[in-house]
Amino acid sequence: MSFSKERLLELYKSMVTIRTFEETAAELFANGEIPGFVHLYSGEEATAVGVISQLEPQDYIASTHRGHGHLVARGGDVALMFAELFGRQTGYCKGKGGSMHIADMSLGFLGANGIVGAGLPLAAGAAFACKYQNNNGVAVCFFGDGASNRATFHEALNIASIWKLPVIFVCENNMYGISMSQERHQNITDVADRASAYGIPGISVDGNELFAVYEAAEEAIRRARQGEGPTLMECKTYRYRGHFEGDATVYRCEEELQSWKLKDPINRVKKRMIEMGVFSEEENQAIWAEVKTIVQKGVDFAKNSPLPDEAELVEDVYCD
Amino acid sequence: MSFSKERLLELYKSMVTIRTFEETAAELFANGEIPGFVHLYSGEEATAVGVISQLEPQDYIASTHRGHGHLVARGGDVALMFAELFGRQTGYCKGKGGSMHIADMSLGFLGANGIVGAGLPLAAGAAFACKYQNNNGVAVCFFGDGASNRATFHEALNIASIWKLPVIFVCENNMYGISMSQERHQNITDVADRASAYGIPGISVDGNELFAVYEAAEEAIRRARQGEGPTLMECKTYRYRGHFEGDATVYRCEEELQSWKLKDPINRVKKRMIEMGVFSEEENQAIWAEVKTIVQKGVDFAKNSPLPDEAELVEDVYCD
Amino acid sequence: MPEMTYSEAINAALREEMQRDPKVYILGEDVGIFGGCFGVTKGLFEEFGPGRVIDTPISETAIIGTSVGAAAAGLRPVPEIMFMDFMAVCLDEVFNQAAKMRYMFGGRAKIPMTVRTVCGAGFGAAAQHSQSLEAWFTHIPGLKVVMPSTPADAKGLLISAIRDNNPVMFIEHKVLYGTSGPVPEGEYTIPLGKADIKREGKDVTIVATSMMVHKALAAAETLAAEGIEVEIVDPRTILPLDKDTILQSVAKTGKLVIVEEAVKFGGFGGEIAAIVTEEAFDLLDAPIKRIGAPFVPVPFSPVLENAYIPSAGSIVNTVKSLG
Amino acid sequence: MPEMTYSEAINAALREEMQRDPKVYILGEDVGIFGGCFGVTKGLFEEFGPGRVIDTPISETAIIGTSVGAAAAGLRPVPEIMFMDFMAVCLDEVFNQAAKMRYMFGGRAKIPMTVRTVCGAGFGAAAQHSQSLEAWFTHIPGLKVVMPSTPADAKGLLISAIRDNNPVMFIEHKVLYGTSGPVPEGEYTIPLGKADIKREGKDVTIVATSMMVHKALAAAETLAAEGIEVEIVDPRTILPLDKDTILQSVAKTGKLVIVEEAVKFGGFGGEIAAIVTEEAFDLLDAPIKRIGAPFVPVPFSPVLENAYIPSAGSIVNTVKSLG
Ligand SMILES: Cc1ncc(C[n+]2csc(CCOP(=O)(O)OP(=O)(O)O)c2C)c(N)n1
Ligand SMILES: Cc1ncc(C[n+]2csc(CCOP(=O)(O)OP(=O)(O)O)c2C)c(N)n1
Ligand SMILES: [Mg+2]
Ligand SMILES: [Mg+2]
Repeated sequence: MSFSKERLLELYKSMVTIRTFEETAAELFANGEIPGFVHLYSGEEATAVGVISQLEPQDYIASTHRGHGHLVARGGDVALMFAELFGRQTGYCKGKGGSMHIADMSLGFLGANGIVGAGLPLAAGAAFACKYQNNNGVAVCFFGDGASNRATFHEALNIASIWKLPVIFVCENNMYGISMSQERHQNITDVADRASAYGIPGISVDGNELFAVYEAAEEAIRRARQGEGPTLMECKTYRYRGHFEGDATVYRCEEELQSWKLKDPINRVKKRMIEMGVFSEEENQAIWAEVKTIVQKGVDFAKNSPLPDEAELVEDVYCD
Repeated sequence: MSFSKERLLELYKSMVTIRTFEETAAELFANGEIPGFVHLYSGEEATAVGVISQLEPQDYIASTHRGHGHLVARGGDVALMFAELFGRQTGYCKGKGGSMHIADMSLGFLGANGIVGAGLPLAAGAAFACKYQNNNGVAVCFFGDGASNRATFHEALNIASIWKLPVIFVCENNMYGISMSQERHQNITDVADRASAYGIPGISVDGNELFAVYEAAEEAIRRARQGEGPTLMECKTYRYRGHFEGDATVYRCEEELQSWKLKDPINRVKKRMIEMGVFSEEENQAIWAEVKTIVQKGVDFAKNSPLPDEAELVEDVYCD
Repeated sequence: MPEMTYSEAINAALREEMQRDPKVYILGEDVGIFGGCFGVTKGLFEEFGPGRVIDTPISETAIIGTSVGAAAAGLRPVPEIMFMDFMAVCLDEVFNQAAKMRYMFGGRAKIPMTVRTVCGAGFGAAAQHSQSLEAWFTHIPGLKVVMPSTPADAKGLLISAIRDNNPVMFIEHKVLYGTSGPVPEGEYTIPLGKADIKREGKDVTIVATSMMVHKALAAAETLAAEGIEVEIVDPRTILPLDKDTILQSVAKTGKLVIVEEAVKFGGFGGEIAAIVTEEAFDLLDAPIKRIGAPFVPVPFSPVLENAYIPSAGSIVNTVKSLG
Repeated sequence: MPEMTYSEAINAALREEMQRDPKVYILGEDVGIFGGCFGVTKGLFEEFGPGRVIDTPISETAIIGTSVGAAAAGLRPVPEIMFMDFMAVCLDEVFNQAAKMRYMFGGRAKIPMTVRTVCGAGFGAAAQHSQSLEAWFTHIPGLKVVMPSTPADAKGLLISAIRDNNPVMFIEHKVLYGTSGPVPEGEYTIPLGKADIKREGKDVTIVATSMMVHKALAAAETLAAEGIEVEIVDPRTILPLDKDTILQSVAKTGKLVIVEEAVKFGGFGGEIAAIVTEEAFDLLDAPIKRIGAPFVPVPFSPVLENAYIPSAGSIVNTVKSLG
């Protein structure tokens, strides 16, 4: 793991873009400009970027209800994302999906998903397709600590193991499934320990430390590409915002949140990069400003986009 | 674990009854006298008896498609069982359930089940009821190696663990789910190893050795009754007959079957009992003969019982 | 009568039944300290504690499966499935286990479980959080299916459901949670299987369920102004279905419009239409019309979602088209 | 034309499509070395090997879930679910994922997956192995639903289903597996969404599906002897439904009887009845009658099971009751 300056800046910028996207979405939601449910990713950026930045074009990603960060990390277009959040015709899904269903098949992004845990077998299936076609592709599935108690987790990991599929199961353990803390929802500390039930490797890393995530993902992806089968990888992290926008988070305390903010994934990378002399504080500011402009442009694009036409309601159900 | 002579004879007789019941059912099925699907338990008797013989009246059992042995071990009435297999009005379920759904709520027997793995959450629920009512009851769930790959296994074990339920999950690992051998359907050797994924104890025993099963179950039941929570207990065993009657077992070889017959659970107990001087070979023969008579009486009862009346078709759907 | 919201009425029913019968408990995702995703169970955790108001992991199969087992063993569980769309992950437990155990066991089991869940569009919650899937459940012998449209009905029906000895699907509508209405004081129940005439009229019968009762009431106002008096029948319980009340109304009006929020094709409205055609063909002066959602998943964008949900306007037009 | 069993016809369709298109593969419990629980996939493992005829663990959620993912990634999976009754353990993958992905993603995905499964009573297999649940699937936009009644239809429809770019539920009937019929030589397809007139007649239209087509044919013989000529319409695909063929037949006969093996209440027959009432009310000379199973789970005992399954006799009586 050694990075060029360009590479480091790229990773950093990706994280900054996620944070900026999410905080902007939060404001827009609070202003009543975004309808429906929005689940934001602020605080978990190192996980998405640490894993996804290593994928190749032929690879697949299955995401979650908290999916914006994954798509941004995959190079998704923030303008099309905002347009989707706004329910516009120009959005990723023509306004039909919204935040919970944003997808970009051209990026191998199999969609955010409104059903917790649904992505695990989907990702295993995409990995199966890669293996079947022998195209050297891999699939990554993100899912939460809460999702690790769902049926799909068990069946997908077992089948991926016996089929030796090139898939990486990435548990984003942010310590809660809505209000339910991990210690209340399962009797183990590390979700990664469940790997042994399927005879596959499991690794638990600090999900707020970009390089730790990167390194673990690198090995998991290597294994997958070399035909060694799946890995269960757990990233311990924390969501800064409520479960969805509007959640008053009565189930957790301010101190806990603040203690995690001290471990902010973006700040940690920034500090390290300044120490390494990759950039100055000034250059850092410039990156945030640049990203802000891009995100703002995306918002403007969305706001200026037309709403879907009523006639579109009945289109796109079936394929010829 | 020390047994009185009476107790030993009781356990032995229970195993003999199961074997005799099953081999008789096989013949009846072959003669076309029993309709539908029948999944027989011959070869696995030590598991049912080793566990169930230790239960109290207030305890519950959730069984499987291969459920006759469990009900016999629980003291089920073989005449009512045969009547059910024959689809008679006098059967356990008035002929409405058949082999796959025999139940006896008065014995806490929550039914055989046609859905593989369905029993696990049911048993956890019954255990919850015991704990909720503080009545010192426990629940036992039997399920196969194949069932250990189902959704229900995962969700039930996790919830039983966090709720510290008095439930014993007994995996009857007979090395196959229909034609699918364990080494093809999962990447682990001992199903019991999955216990660690839920933070509960797991133990794997020789399921053809009555006393090994007994001892492990004793500890698991003790834990459950004392509020220490669930145990996953695996019994390695083998089914002598096809998956269902009519199965030509092309997926396994004669040598394998024969090697297991050398470890026959009934013979092993018999040998030990003769060694211990509990009974003589003659007394053993008398037991088989006595059981045969009881089973034959059950068959006669069934055959002489009336078929259900057509009017019964629409009864028993709702409860007042 | 005091006013209450639909959500408060459900909360009151849960509280009163839990006070009355120690065998009643509730469980589900975030029903405890969070008070429920829609706030419906607020305060119950504080009153009854973690032993009877139980936060579960995200394990719907275990939520329903353990409820079935506990009900078979004598308790009266009231599990909540946060959105009806998730029922598909625990349907085996509902329809192959709960619904059939009594019959399969020759009448020798009872499963007094009430599954509360939430249907309906109107929240911008898109395709996996907005469906109305009641038709599935009406096709399963052994279940009962309740869809209240008002706070008073919700309370009286939920109490009956909890006291019923059969598995009941109790389907709430997310848009109704905030709506208010009068609720009788003191203990009362509304029998399962008894329809309610929400408005009397002589010209056309409208059978409407859940949220659609309100759309029908709005349409009725418009139509009344034009001299058309519609009678609105709210079945409240769609399984068992009170077909007598529907047939009596059709006998009076000779015309029937059925309104459901679910996708029309394959919806429960078809069953009602078929029953009336079969049993009261000669009473009909016009074809039976059904109004329901178009044959598409629920779209996200509010403009599309609005076009998706059957409207009062479409009810008005349909009624008028009958001449 | 050569004779083939229904089972052989399905086997042939699978074989031919796998030979034609390397993207087609099959998976399911015991479909490989065992040849399928009903022997339908016999020989395919030997011909195509374990890479394309895949034995799975007992993990229906993973069977369908991986199929959906693989289909989204360009393959054409043909998963088998051993009994239709088990669909409830993997329904989320079918209806919230496969059926909705295209729409939710704004038309930017396709899921060419064909789920083969088996419905029907008649085997003494009791309540959890004998159901006909097709109505559920017809209510889900994005799916197609096929129910062949003859070997020739089974083959031609299965090939079309596999080549279709949408998720298809292909529902076989266990009692039909052993039945024989002529099957055209060479490659042929039968379009999804096109009904077939299985017998022409002028007096009464019978719409029947799957096994019930045969019961209707038997009834037709009896009725013909009494001078009543029934026309039997087999929709073959119930989603999309070829309503034109049904309406044309009703236009000719003025009378309609619908026969399904499923539980009548909430069944798909209600949808057909409702459509005809709505769109062809004036063509009807008599009430539409539906025949289906009573409102009970499928019983085990053959005497009860026989009474449960709609019979040719009941079809005869119902047709005659129309006068
Ligand atoms: C099957 C299913 N059950 C419940 C929900 C409701 N729900 C949405 S997100 C969520 C919590 C998910 O927790 P986790 O997997 O830890 O992800 P996180 O939200 O923490 O990122 C729940 C319960 C759902 N969408 N799908
Ligand atoms: C959910 C479900 N899937 C598949 C089946 C079909 N089936 C019945 S028994 C069986 C094998 C079960 O294997 P195992 O759990 O090991 O039990 P065993 O038969 O070996 O005792 C299968 C696949 C079923 N009944 N239910
Ligand atoms: Mg979480
Ligand atoms: Mg087994």
